[in-house]
Amino acid sequence: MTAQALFIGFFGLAAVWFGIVVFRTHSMVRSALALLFSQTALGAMFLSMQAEFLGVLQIMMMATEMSIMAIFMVMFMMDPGGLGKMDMTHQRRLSLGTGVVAFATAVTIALFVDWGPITSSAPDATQQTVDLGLELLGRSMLIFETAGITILTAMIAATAVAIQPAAGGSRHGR
Amino acid sequence: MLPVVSITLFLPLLGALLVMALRRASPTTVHAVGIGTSALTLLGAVAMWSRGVSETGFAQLEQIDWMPAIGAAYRVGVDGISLPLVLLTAALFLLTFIYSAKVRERSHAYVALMLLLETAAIGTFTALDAILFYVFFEVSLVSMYFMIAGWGHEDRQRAALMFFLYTLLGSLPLLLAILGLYLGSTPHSFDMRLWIDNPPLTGTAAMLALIAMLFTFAVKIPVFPLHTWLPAAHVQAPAAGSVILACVMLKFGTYGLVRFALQMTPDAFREAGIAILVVGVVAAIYGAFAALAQNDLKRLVAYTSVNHMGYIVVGVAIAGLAHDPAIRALALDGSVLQMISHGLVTGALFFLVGMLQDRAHTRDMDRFGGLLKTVPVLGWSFVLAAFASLGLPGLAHFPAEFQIFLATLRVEPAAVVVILGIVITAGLYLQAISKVLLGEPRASLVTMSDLGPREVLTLAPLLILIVVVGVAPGWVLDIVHTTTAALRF
Amino acid sequence: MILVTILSPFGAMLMILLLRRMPVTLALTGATIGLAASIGLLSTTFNTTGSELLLPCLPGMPLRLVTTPLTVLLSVLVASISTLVVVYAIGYMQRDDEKARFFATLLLFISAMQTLVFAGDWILLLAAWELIGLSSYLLIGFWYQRPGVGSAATRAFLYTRSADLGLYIAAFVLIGSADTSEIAATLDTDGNAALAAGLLLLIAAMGKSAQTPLHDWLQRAMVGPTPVSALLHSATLVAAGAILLIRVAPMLPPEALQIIGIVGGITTVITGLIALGERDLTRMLAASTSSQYGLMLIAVGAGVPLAALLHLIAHAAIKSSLFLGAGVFQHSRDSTTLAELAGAGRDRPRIFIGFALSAVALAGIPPLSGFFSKDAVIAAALASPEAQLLTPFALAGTLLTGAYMARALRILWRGDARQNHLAGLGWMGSGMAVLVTLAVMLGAAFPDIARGLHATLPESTLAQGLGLGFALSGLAVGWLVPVPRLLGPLLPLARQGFAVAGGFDTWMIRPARAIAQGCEQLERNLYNGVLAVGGYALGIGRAVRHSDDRGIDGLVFALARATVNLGHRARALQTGLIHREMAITVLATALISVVLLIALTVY
Amino acid sequence: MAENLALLIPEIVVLLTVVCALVAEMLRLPRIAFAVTLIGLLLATAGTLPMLGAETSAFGGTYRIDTLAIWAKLILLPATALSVLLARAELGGNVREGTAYVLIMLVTLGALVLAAAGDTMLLVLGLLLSGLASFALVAFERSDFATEAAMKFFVFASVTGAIMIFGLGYWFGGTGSTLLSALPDLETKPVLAAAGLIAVIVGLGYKSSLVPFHFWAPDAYDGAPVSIAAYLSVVPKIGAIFALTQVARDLPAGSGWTLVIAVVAVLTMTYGYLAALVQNNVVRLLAYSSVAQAGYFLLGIVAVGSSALAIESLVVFAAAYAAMNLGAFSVLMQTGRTLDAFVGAGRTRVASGVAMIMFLLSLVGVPPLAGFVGKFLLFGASIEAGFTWLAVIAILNSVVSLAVYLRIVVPMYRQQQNANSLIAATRPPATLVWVIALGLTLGIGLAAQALLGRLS
Amino acid sequence: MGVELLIALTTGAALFGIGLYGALSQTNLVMIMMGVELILAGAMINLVAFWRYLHPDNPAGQMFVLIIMTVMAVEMAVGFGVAIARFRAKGSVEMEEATELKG
Repeated sequence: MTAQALFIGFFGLAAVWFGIVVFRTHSMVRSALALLFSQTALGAMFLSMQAEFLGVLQIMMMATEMSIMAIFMVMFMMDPGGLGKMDMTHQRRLSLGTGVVAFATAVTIALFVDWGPITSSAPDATQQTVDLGLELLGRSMLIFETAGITILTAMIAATAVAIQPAAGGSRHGR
Repeated sequence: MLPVVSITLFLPLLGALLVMALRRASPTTVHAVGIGTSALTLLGAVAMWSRGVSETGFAQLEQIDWMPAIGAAYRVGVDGISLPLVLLTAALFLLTFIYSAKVRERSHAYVALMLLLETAAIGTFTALDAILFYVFFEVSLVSMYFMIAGWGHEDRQRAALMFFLYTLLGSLPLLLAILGLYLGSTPHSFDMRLWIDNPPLTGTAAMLALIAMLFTFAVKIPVFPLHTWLPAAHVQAPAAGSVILACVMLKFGTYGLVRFALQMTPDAFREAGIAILVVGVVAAIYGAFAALAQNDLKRLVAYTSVNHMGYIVVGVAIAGLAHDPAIRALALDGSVLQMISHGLVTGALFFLVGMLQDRAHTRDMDRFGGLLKTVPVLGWSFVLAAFASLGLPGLAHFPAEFQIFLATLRVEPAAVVVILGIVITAGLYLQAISKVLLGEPRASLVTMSDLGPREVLTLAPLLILIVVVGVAPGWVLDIVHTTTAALRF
Repeated sequence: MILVTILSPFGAMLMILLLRRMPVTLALTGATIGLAASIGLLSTTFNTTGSELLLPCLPGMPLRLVTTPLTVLLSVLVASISTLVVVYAIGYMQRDDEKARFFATLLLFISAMQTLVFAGDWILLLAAWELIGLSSYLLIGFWYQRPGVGSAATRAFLYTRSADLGLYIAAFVLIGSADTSEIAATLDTDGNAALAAGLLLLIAAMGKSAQTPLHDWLQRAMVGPTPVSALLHSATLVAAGAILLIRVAPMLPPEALQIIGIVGGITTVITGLIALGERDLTRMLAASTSSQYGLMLIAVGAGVPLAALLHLIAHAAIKSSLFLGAGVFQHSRDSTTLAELAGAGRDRPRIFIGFALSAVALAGIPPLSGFFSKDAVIAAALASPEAQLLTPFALAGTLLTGAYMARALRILWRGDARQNHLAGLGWMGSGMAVLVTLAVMLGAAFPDIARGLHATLPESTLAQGLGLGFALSGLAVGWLVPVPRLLGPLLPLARQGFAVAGGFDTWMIRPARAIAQGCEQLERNLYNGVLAVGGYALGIGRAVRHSDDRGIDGLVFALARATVNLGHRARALQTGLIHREMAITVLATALISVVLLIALTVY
Repeated sequence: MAENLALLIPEIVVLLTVVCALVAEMLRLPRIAFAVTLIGLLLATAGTLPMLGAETSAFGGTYRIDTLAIWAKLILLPATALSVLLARAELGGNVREGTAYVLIMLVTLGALVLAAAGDTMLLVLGLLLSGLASFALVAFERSDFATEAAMKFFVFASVTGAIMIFGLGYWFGGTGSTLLSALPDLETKPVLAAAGLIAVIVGLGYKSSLVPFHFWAPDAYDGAPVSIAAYLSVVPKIGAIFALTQVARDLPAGSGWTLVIAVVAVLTMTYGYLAALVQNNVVRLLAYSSVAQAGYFLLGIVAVGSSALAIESLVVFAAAYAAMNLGAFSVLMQTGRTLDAFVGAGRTRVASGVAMIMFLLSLVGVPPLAGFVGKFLLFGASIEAGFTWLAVIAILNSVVSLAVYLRIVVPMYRQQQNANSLIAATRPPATLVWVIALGLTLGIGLAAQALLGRLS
Repeated sequence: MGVELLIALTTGAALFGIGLYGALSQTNLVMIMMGVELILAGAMINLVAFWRYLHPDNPAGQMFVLIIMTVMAVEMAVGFGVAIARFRAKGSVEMEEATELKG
C-alpha cells in the first residue's frame, strides 16, 4: 500500500462522494458545484497518477465548464436558488439497480481480468509532454484535427440551435 | 439470328406499356391492343416451336451479362420441357384476351396487368438464370394478386390476400434454396444450366435445398395440405384469372419441380422420392374426393386441378426414382404432357363455367338442369371438356396419364392406387353433367342464350387442341421426348 | 383396308355432325362401306397369318392395327350386325327430331368397336375400350331429358369404368413385363404377371360383359333406344369383354381360367334367374345377355375360346334380332313391360315368327345356330379339367335360357291383338329379317370358321344330347309352369337383381361419397386442431374465434393478425418517455451482454 | 505527411466547402451556400474517384483508405448532394437555409470519419461530429415537436456515446493501443473484447438505429423536416454501419461477436417491421422501415471475415439503400406525412406514384431493383458465413415488410374520397431527387455489375 | 501488485454506475447531462490508470483522455444549445413533458 495508492483512494472516494451528491441535492446549482468538486477530485487523481498535464488540464477545464453550467442554471432553470424541494427523479429503483449492476460489472472486470504486468514507474513529466506532443503531431494528428473540427461543429451547432427562431419556414404538411 | 425468345418474352410487356401510354383510348382499342399483342406473342411462340429443341440441353439460348462478378446474367432458352409450356401459355393468353374482351371495368389496367402476367409467365418458363426465374415467378404473383383483387367476385379481397400470403410465404424458401445452390456452385453462378449439368449441392445441404424447393412448389402446384388457397382463389377470381391461374401458374409449380427439384438436386430427390410420391398420390386422390363433394362448379373444377396436378407430382417422383432412363423419360413425358393437357382441359372448363356464370349468375350445380337442351353448344362443349378431364382416350389427358401410370407401375407398383382417381373424377363429372346438363330444362333457365361468336372463338381452339393432343400426342411428345430421353442424372 | 372399316363410320359421323343433314343416308353409306371393307378383308386375310399397321403415338409405343383371322372375323361380325341395326334404326328413329345426333353417336360407336377389334396393342385397345364406353354412355343417355335416363347412363359408364381399372393395370403389368405394348408379344407372359394380368383382365371383362356382381347396369341401360340395346348386347359393348378374354386366352394360366369359368358359371345362373323373374321384356333380354356371356366365359374358362367365339357370333345375331323384335313390339304398344305386351305378338305375326325363331335358336334347338354354339360350350365344359364344376353351370344356363325364352313367347302370344299403324316398319322389318336369317343359318358356317382359325371344336355326342335335352326341358318348363311357382322363394331376390345388401350403390358409391364428404369436412376443419394448440401462442386462437376463418386460411389470417398485434405491442414500447426507452435500451444491452457471455462460453 | 494529406482530399474539400458555405451564410447568400455545397460535394466525389482500388491507411493506421472507406465517400457524398437538394426544396426561403447546408456537410464529414475510422478515438469523434450537427438540424424548426425530438435525440446520443467511450477504454487497457488493428491481441482477453464490443454496439448501434438503441430515430425523424429525416436515415446511418464493419473486421474470431450481431440483427429487423406495420404516419413508418433495413446491413457484418461477399454486399446495399430511401422520402415530401395524404396520390401523379412503388418494392427487395441485389448479396454472405438461420429470419421479415410497404401503395390507388383535398405542391429539386434516385434504384439493380466489377 | 490500478478502476466503475443512475433517473435535461459527465469521468480515470500502470509507453491513452475532455466540453455546449431551444419553445427542459412524439 503505497502513498500513491492512498492518494488515489482518497481522491477517488472524494470523486465518488461528490458524484453521489450531484444527484442527492435538490438544487441544480448545488449539483453543478458537486460535479465540479467531483471532477476536480478526478483531476487530483490524475495528478497522483503522475499524469500532470492531464490533471492540470482537467481541473482547469472543469472549473470553466462547471461555472458555465451554474450560470446557465441561474439563467434558465426554474430553480435558480435551489430552494425548492421538488423531486426531480423518476424510475429511481430501476435506475439504482442499473447503476449498481453497472458498477458491479465494471468492478468484476477490474478484478478478474488478467491485466498483465504492472509498470511501477511512469515517464517523467517532461518525457510525457514530449511523447504527447509527438503523438499529437504525428500519428494522432488527424484525430486531433478532427477534435478541432468537432469543436467548430459544436460551436456552429450550438449557435444554430440556440439563436432566436427564424421567421418563416413553417413546416409543410403537418 | 433473331432473338425470338426474348422478343416473345418482352412483346407483352411492350404491349402493356403501349396500353399505359394510350390513356385516352377506348376499351375496345385497348382490348384490340391486348389481343394483337398476345397474337404476336403466340406467333413468336410458334416460331420458337418451329426452331425446335436440341438433344443436348437447352436450345435457342440468348444471353446478356448482368453481373458477371456474381455470375448473374440475363439468360433465356428452352428445352423440351419448357417449350410446350411456352406455347401453351401464349395460346391461352390469346384466348383469355378474346374471352375477356367484354371487360369494360378499368379495361386499361386489366389489359396491362394481363400482359404483364403473360411476360412473367413466359419468363418463368424460359428463364435459365435463377435470379431471372425468381423475378418472373414473383412478378406473376403480384400481378395475379391485383387481378383477383381488382376484378374478382364477391369475397375477392380476402381471397387475394390469402393467395398472396400463401404463395409469397411459399416462394421465400425457394429463394433460400437458390442461394444455397448459388453458394454451392463453383464458380459461383446463377446459371441454371450449370446447376443442372453439375448439381452443386450434395448430402444434407442438397436435402435441405430440396425441402425448401418442395415447399415452394407444393404451395404453387398445389398439393394437399397446402392447397386450400386454390379453391378460394379460383372461386373469387374472374374467369380469365382462373384460367391463367389454373392453366399457367399452377404449372410454375410442376415446372419448378422438374427443373429445380429434380434436375438440380437429383440425388436428394431420389432419396426423398418415396415421400414425394406419397404426397402426389395423396394429393391426387384427395383432390378427386374433395371435388366429388362440391356443389359449386368452379370449386369442383378447382379440386380436379389438385387431382390432375397430383398425377404430375407422381410422374415426376417416379422419374426421380426410376433407374432405367427409358422409364424416366416415360414418366417425364407423361408429366409434361399432363401439364399441357391440364392447361387445355381445365382452361376450357373454367371458360365454360365462366360462361355459365355469366348467364345464370350462379355456380351452384343444383340450380342448373337440362342445359343440354337450352344451350346445346355450350352443353356439348362441357361434355367434351369434362370427358377429357376424366381421362377419356382420344382426349388430351389420356396419353399423359397413361404414361404416368405405366411408369408408376413399373417403378413403384403400390403407387398405382392413384389410378383410383380416374374413376372418382369420372363419377364426379358424370354427376355434374347429369345435374347440370341432363334432365328437363328448368323454367328459369330456358331463356339462356347459347354461345356467342366471341365465346366460340375462345373455346373452339381449346377443344380442337384437346382432341388433337389426345389423338396424336406425338407432335408434342416428340419435342418433350427429345429432352427427356437425353436427361442424365 | 383396316382403316376403311374404322374410318368410314367415323367419317360418316363427322359428315353428319358437320352437315347436319341427310343423317340417314350418310349413316347407311358409312356402315355399308365399312361392312364391305370388312368382308373384303375377310376374303384376303382368312387362312393367312395376317398383317399389321403401325401408327405413331407415344414415343416407343406405336399404335398397331392387326389383321388376323380372328380380328377380321370379329370385324365382319361387328360390321354386319351394326349395318343391319342401322337399317333397322332408320325405321325406328323415323319420328325422332335428333336423328343426326343419334346416327352420329351410333357411327362413333361402330368405329370405336372396329378399332377395339383390330387393336394390336394395349394402348389402342384401352382407348377403344373406353371410347365404346363413352359412346354407349351417349347412346343410353340419348333421351337425356327423360327422368332416370341420366342416372342410368352415368351408372353404365361408371360400372364399366370402375372395372376398366383392371384393364389399365393389366395393360401396365403386361407392358411392364414384356417391355412392349404389342398385344401379341405380351401374350408370352407367364408366371405371376400372367396370373395377375389375367385376373385384372377378368375384372375389366366382367364390367363390360355385365358379369355378376357387376351385372346391374346392363338392365338399367334399357332406357336407351332399342337399336342401341341391340347393338350394345350383340356385337359391341358387352361383347368387348368376351372378345378381350378370347384374345388373351393363350396367355391365361390355369388358375385364372378356373376363376373365369366360375365367374361365368355363377353369372349364367344368377342372371338367368333374374331374366326368368323379370317383368319387362327388354330388361329380360338384357339379363339374358349377361347369362349368355356367362356361358361364353365358361367356355373360355374351359380352355376353348373358340367355343366362346362361336357362341358370341351366334348370340350376336340372335340377340340383335330379338331386340329388334322387341323394339317393334315396344313401338306398337308404347311400352316394354310384359304385362302391357301381352299378345303383342299377334299384332304382327311375321315379326313374332322372327322373334320366336331367334328365341328358340337362343335356347339351343337344332338346326338353329344357337344349338351348335351351345353344344360347343357344353362340350368344352365337359372336356375341361374342371368338368364337374363347369358342366352343371353350363347345363343350368341352358335350362334357364329355354325357360325364360319360352315364358316370353307365351306372354307375347297369349293375349289380344291390337291393330295399329307403325311408321318405318319396312326398314325395321328388313333389318330384322336379315338378322333372323343369320341367327338361323349361321350354325352352318361354324366348321369353316373353326378351320379358318386353325382350331378344332370339341365334339361330343354327350354334349349334344345333354344340350338338347336341357334346352327342350327348359322350353317346356317355361311355357307350362308359371314363374312364381317356378322360382318360389327366389322370385323377390331375382326381381331385385340379386343385389346383395343394396349392391353396387352400397358397396361402391356410398363409401366414395362418404370419403368425399370426409375430405370436405377435413377441408373445412383442416388444422383446427393445430389451431387449438397454437392458440396459446401469438393469440392465434383468439383471432380464429373472432373470425369465421377456418382451416389453414384461418391460420394464415390469424398469423397476419397476430403479426399486426405484435406490431402494436412493439409500437407500445415507444412510449415517448425517453427515460423509459433508455431504460429499455440499457436492459436490452445487459441482455445482449448475457448473450455474448453465453457465446463466449460456448466458443 | 504530404502523401497522407493527398489521401484526405475529399475530406479536405468537404471542410473547405463548409467554410465557404459558412461564409456565404454569414453574408446571407443562401443560394451561393447551396451552390457551393453542391459543387463541393461533387468535387469531393470526383476527388475520391482516383483512390478507387486503394487499400491503405493514413496517419499510422488511424485513418483507413480501403474499399469501405472509399465507397462510403462515393455513396455518402452523392447521397448528401441529393439530401441538400431535398433540403433546398423544403427549407428554401428560410432565413437560416444556409445553416442547414453547413450542418449537413458537417454531419457528412462525421459519417465519412466514422466509415474510415481505424482508431477508437476516431470512432468517438466521428460519432460526435455526426451527432452534434444533427441535433441542430432536427431542431431546425424550433417547434414543440422539433425541440422535443432534438432533446430526445441529444439525450440518447450523449448517454450511449458515454457508454461507448467508457467501454472503449477497456480495449486500450487490453491492447495498449487505440488502433483497431490491435484488436486481434484481445484473443487472450475475451472479457475485455466483449466489454468493448458491447460498448461499440451501443454507440454505433444508436447511430445506425439498431434495436434496442433505436428509440430516438422515429421521434427525431418525425420532429425534423422531411429532408432532414431523409438525410439522417441515410448518411450517418451508413457511416455508423461501415464503422461497425471496420471494427468487426479486426475483432478476434471466436469472441462470439458474430452471434451478438446476429441477435441484434434479428431484433432490429423484426421490431422495425412490426412497429412499422401499425404506423399511420408515413414518416414514422419509413423511420421504422429504416430501422429494420439497418438490421439487414448486419447480415453483411456478421459475414465479415468469413465470406468474400461481405464487403461487396454491404457496399451494394448501402448504395441501394441510399437511393431508394432518399427516393421514398422525396416522394413523401411532395405528398404528405400521413397515410391519408397518400390516398389517390398514385392516380393524380402517375410518374411519382410509379416511382414510389419502385422505391418501396426495392426496399422490400423485389428483383431486379437495387434493393434486391443488395439484400441478395447480404443473404448470400450470411449463408456463406454459416448464418443460414439469420438469412431465413431476414427473408421472413421481408414478407412482413411487403405488408408494411403495401400500406402505402394501396391507398395510393384508392379512389379519392374528397377531390378537393390539399395536394402538396411539387417542388422541382425534390422531383429531381426522385428522378435521380429512381435512376439509381433501377440502375444499381440492372447494372449491378458496374458496381460489383469495381468492388472485386 | 496492482492496488493502485484496482482502486482507480473501482473509482471509474463507481463513477460509471453513478452516472448511469443519474442519466436514467433524472427528469431534467441538464441533470442528465451531469450523469453523462460522470460516466465520461469514469472513462477518463480508467484510461489514465490503464496508461499509467499498463501502457505508459503509449501516449495514446493520454490522447484519449484529451479527446474525452473535448467530448465533455462539446457535448455540454451543444446540450445547452438544445436546452435553450427547448426552453424557448416549451418553457421547460423536463423530459417527462416531452411526450408528444411517440408510438
